[in-house]
Amino acid sequence: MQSNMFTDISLNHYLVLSSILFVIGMAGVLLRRNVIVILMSIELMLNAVNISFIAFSKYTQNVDGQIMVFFVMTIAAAEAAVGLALAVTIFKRFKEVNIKFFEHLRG
Amino acid sequence: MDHSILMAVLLLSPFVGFLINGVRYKQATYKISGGIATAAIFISFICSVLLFSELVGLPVDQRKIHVKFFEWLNVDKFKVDAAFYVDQISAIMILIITGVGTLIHMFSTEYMHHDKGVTKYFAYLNLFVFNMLILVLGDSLLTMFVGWEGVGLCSYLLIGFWFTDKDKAAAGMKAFITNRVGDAAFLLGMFVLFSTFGTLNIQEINAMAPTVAETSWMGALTMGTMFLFVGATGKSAQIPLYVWLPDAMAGPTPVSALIHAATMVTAGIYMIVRLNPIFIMTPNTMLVIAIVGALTALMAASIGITQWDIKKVLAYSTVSQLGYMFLAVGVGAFGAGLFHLMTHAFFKALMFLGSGSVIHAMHEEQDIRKMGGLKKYMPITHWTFFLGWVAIIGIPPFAGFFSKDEILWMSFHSPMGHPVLWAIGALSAGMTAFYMTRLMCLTFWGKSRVPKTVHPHESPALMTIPLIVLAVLSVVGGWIGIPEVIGHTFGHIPNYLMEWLHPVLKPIPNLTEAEHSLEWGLMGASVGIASISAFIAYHFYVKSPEIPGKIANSIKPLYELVFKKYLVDELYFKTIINPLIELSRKVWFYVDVNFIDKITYVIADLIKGGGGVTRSLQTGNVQIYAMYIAIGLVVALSIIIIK
Amino acid sequence: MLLSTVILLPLVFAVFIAFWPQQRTLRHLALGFSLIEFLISLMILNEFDPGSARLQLVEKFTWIERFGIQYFVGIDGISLWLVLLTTFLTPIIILASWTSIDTKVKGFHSCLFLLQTAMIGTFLSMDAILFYVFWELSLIPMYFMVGIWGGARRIYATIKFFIFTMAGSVLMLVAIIYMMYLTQQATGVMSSSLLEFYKVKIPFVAGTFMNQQTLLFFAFSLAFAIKVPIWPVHTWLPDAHVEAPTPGSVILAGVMLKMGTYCFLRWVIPLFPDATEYWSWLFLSLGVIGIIYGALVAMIQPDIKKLVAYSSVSHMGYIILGLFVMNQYGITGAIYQMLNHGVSTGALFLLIGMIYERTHSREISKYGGLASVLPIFTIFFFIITLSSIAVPLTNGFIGEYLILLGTFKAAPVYAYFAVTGVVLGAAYMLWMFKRVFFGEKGELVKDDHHPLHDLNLREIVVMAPLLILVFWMGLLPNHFLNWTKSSVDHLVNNKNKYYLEIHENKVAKGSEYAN
Amino acid sequence: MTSDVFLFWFLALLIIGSGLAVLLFTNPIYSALSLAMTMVGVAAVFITLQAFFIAGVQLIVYAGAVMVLFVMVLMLFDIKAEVQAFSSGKISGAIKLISVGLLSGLIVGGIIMSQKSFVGEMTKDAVHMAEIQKLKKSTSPDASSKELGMVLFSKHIFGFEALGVLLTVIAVGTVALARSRGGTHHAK
Repeated sequence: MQSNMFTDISLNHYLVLSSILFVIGMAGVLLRRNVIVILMSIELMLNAVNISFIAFSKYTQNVDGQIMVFFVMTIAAAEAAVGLALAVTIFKRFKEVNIKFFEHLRG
Repeated sequence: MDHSILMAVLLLSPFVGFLINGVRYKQATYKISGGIATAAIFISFICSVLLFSELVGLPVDQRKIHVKFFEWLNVDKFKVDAAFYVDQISAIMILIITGVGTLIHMFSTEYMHHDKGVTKYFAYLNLFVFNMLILVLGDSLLTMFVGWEGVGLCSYLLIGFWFTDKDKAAAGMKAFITNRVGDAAFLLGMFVLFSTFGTLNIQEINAMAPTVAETSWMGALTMGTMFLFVGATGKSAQIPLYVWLPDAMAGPTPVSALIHAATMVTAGIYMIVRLNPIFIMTPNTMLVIAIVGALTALMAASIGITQWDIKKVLAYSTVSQLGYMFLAVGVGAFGAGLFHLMTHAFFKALMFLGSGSVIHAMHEEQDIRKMGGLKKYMPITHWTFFLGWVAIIGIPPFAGFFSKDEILWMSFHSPMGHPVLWAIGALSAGMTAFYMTRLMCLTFWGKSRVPKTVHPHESPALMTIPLIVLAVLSVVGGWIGIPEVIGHTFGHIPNYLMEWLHPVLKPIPNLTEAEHSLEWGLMGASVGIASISAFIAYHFYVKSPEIPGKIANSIKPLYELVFKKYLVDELYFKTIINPLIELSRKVWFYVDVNFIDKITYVIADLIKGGGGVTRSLQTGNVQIYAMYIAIGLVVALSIIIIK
Repeated sequence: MLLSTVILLPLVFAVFIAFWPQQRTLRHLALGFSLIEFLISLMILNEFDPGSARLQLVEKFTWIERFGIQYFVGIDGISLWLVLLTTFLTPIIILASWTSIDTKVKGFHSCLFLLQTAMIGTFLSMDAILFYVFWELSLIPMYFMVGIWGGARRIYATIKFFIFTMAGSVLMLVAIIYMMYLTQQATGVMSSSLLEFYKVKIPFVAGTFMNQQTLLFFAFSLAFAIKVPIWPVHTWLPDAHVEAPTPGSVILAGVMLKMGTYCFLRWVIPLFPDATEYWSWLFLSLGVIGIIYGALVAMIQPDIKKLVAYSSVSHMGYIILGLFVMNQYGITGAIYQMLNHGVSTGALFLLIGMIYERTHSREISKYGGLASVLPIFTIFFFIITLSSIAVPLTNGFIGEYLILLGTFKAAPVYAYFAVTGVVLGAAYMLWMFKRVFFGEKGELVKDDHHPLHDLNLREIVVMAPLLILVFWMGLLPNHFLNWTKSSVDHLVNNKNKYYLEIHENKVAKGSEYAN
Repeated sequence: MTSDVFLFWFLALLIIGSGLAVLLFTNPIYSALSLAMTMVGVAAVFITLQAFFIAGVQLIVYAGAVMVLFVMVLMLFDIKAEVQAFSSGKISGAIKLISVGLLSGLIVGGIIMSQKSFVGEMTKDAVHMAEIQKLKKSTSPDASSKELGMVLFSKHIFGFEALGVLLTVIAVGTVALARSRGGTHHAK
């Protein structure tokens, strides 16, 4: 049975979408200097993961995938809160939210 | 009285004396300390006499008193008891030790009275006697070794008695370490004998001794006896380990008399005599013993001629006389060796105590060049010393004559002996006569060279009484062992000593009947040599005192060599001690510090360097870390996919 | 419960001390505790049956069932005296450190008790994992003891000490796990019990290195060799000793080094009999080298403590020699020498600590003429010196003699070399003694403004038990050897098929009560 | 081309486009707005997958709360477009880009390659079609939310409670952090 890539939307399409979004988020994390944008990129990555969770959940008819997304969202919200709080403290001291102020872990 | 109580009192009395004096070591009451110590030894002496008489009372073939106190060590087949036994040989020894010991303790009481550490001194002295008794009475080689090391220890303590003087402390140390070399060999000897016989019990070993002589050099028995003999050279100051004895004169003079003349230094001979059944079966060892003994006798005597220190002369004389004793046991004449041991104990202790008396009178002066003419100041010391002198140079009928003659005769006559050995012995006898006469002349006779500030005086009674007793013994001591040839001539005087010792001494194999004329001849020769030497010495040092200096000058290099004791000490330092210390330094520096530690440092540095490399990866930039994650992800995924 | 009590009571004490609020009574408390511990450990003698070679007073509880790991402790003649030595030395150490440890007193005593638990645990564990836990645990308090209360270069010394010992034990852990695997292969049930290990026949091929038994043998041996320490891996010892405070040195020399030699006897020799026999030449040589090397290097040390540390290397060489000749004399002598070394070297370190407290120097060249200033100290030091150089009637002689005898019976060549240690030992000790105690007064001794005072009552009380033991062990060795005899005989007679059974009679006694 | 298919492609393009916009805008405010757009797109994708409840949560929590938080912080700081929005370092930048590219290629390639072995087609597979039809009938939005709630409060109750605790901690921690004087270590 021949399938058409454009008309037959399979699980793979969702997974590919998810991975592309994930990689975009990752590029953001790697390349941007603004801490807040980095946090945003992390949100992107989390969203990408969520897509694949939901897709799998749909495919396997298992509601656990949705539960996991629920959890991920909660964590993401928490993470955003903490991350932004950190950004605030950085900003208070340096008047800038550049990632370079986190370089104290140098070995 | 029960034997075990007698034995216990004999042994423990000196130990109790040691404890009492040891506890009150700070007191300087010399009369009480000396009294306690002397009494302790005297009690032992009484016990010795009682034991001796018990022994005499027993039938000839059962003359043995064995007392076991407790089991000391018991591992597998190795069993050693704290047991002691008296037989004919050890009976003589305990009599000498406690008898002479009592006299010397008595002498010390007066001699040491001005010393602050007098109580400590007596404690050590008592401890020494205790250890010496263990050595002599121990029924196994290990028990003997306990005393063997113990006397070495006491010798160390007493030589270094005036420890604030660095040289004296060093002399003590030298004695102990040199002895330790011997002791290490003794240990090996014990191991060999244990491997061979499966026991260290002396009686059992003697009973198991083979009946056929072992001729191989590498045989177990030969090795064992050889090791034991090396042990003996340490304790009894023979070549090559004699060097400690002259230095040991740093100790108080009575110590020299007791330890370094009468008792401890004879332990080696005693040990060989006690083990005579196995020694006689190892002719190779016997040969070595005889040669070493003869050479030591000669070498020490020659050094004695040149020394100026009164105690040094006596010390070399002791080494030389010990050489005689080894010569005797080396040719199989164990009885003669023991005989000489006994007479030597008398006259040498006498001479040491006499020299102590002189030193005491001269206010610690030991150089005989600063003496002379002391005869008129201290007549008792002079006359007792005189008797010792005639005894040692072998003038009949004094004690030394009989024992020394017996040795010389046996070294010629015994199948294990050789005329060369006799010749060396005779030569040494001549030298002995020479240097002893020289000592006599320079100290007591001739013109007084005493410095004006010193006023010599006769010593008090506490010191002279022991001298007199010993002098008497030096005269009559030899009469218990009059050789058959003389005894026969003067009407069947029996040789008491040899009869007494006969059951415990193995006869020399293949001993032929001697020709009396030869024996007489040799006897005459040795007495002649001694007399002539003595006369020459008298001539040199009293009649024309300038001659010795001239002779010394004419053979200066040789004289210097002898005067400096053949440079043996220097040789040892140069070839053994200094290289050893140098080696230690090198080993420590190169192996420990620069090799093993370096290796660990290198390993540590490698790890540290590796850490440095990985450290530079830790830039602190979070994004770079994230990049590593990404790279890792790429690699991991590639692997999964390619697979 | 006796053994568990002996092992764990110090731990309780350590915690108790750590929370004890009063600084003033702390030492009294610790001393009391340690004496209680000693008395309890003496009760082992009461319960112990010297006639049996079996494992006695056994306690066994499952710990991690899946891997067959147990809490398994037991005692036999080999470990008996070492346990008592540990409990015996602790009160002495506490009393000796009465004035010398003046900072962080609480921590110090806690460390000490923790260390005691670890050491006794090491001696009594019969389960490999339990043993490993105790073995490693002993490092930690020692690390702190040297690192906190030590001398000037203490950090260097602690790190060296720690890394050396850790390096060895890592391999040992691997070997233990492999042994557990082998046990499973052989019996079907995984177990880390030593008794199960004994039953495993480990394949051995002579002549090659890459076979199971040889590799396991070396993995274990390396860990123990570093602890002993055997010759080429000894360099941590002098540094650790020099920098350690007196109590640390005493524990280190007195007990910790024995952990290495004891473990050779408990683990290596019975577990790997073929490899032990095949490679014994190596250990005998290293032992002999250690004896001579330690003595030579000790001779030229300028620091008294370093000298004694190197003398330890020399003495431990004797013990290794005794262990690897594998006959009754050697092993008995080695066990005895372990005790001797604990007593006499421990005492030497105590004495050095005492003089250090007075002069704050350990440099030999600065001393001299001490004998006329401190007579009691001199007498004590001399007696311990005699014990150290193995003069008869002191404890050292028995051990050294038996070891040399055993060596001579098994391999005379080594005995010929080892016997030089007897001479060299006397040389370095007496030379040191001469330079410190004899001669003219040295610069530290001369000072008239601060005259040195002789030992006080506390210090005499500290030394007295050790001195008594020196002569007791020298004069009546059978009192001690009778307890080890059957275990040693059992080991030697079954060295190729060693097994250990559990002595049940105490349990039977208990069940009688129950009925 | 059914509406489902069209919807998927449309949403995919939307998500990817706005995602790229987050990455590429130098002004953070624009990035934030683009992110909001992405969130909405993702919520829509959830709806196409019949996860109605989650889609709702996505809209409310993400697009609502979290994005507002971001925007508020940005407004608070008054952050303008940055001169240097991307991290410096040519080599590391290149490596980053390369690895990101490789990663995306690998993941996509991996997913496509594994097609046969792993995934049957969602729309074509007859059995699945039947099931999905059945599901579509049975699972109204209410039903799926109910099921979700049942599972969440029974099977995953521990995780749920733990999250509650976590959120409390986070709330306290965030306040504490925000109140501190700021900065890590010392000022440069």
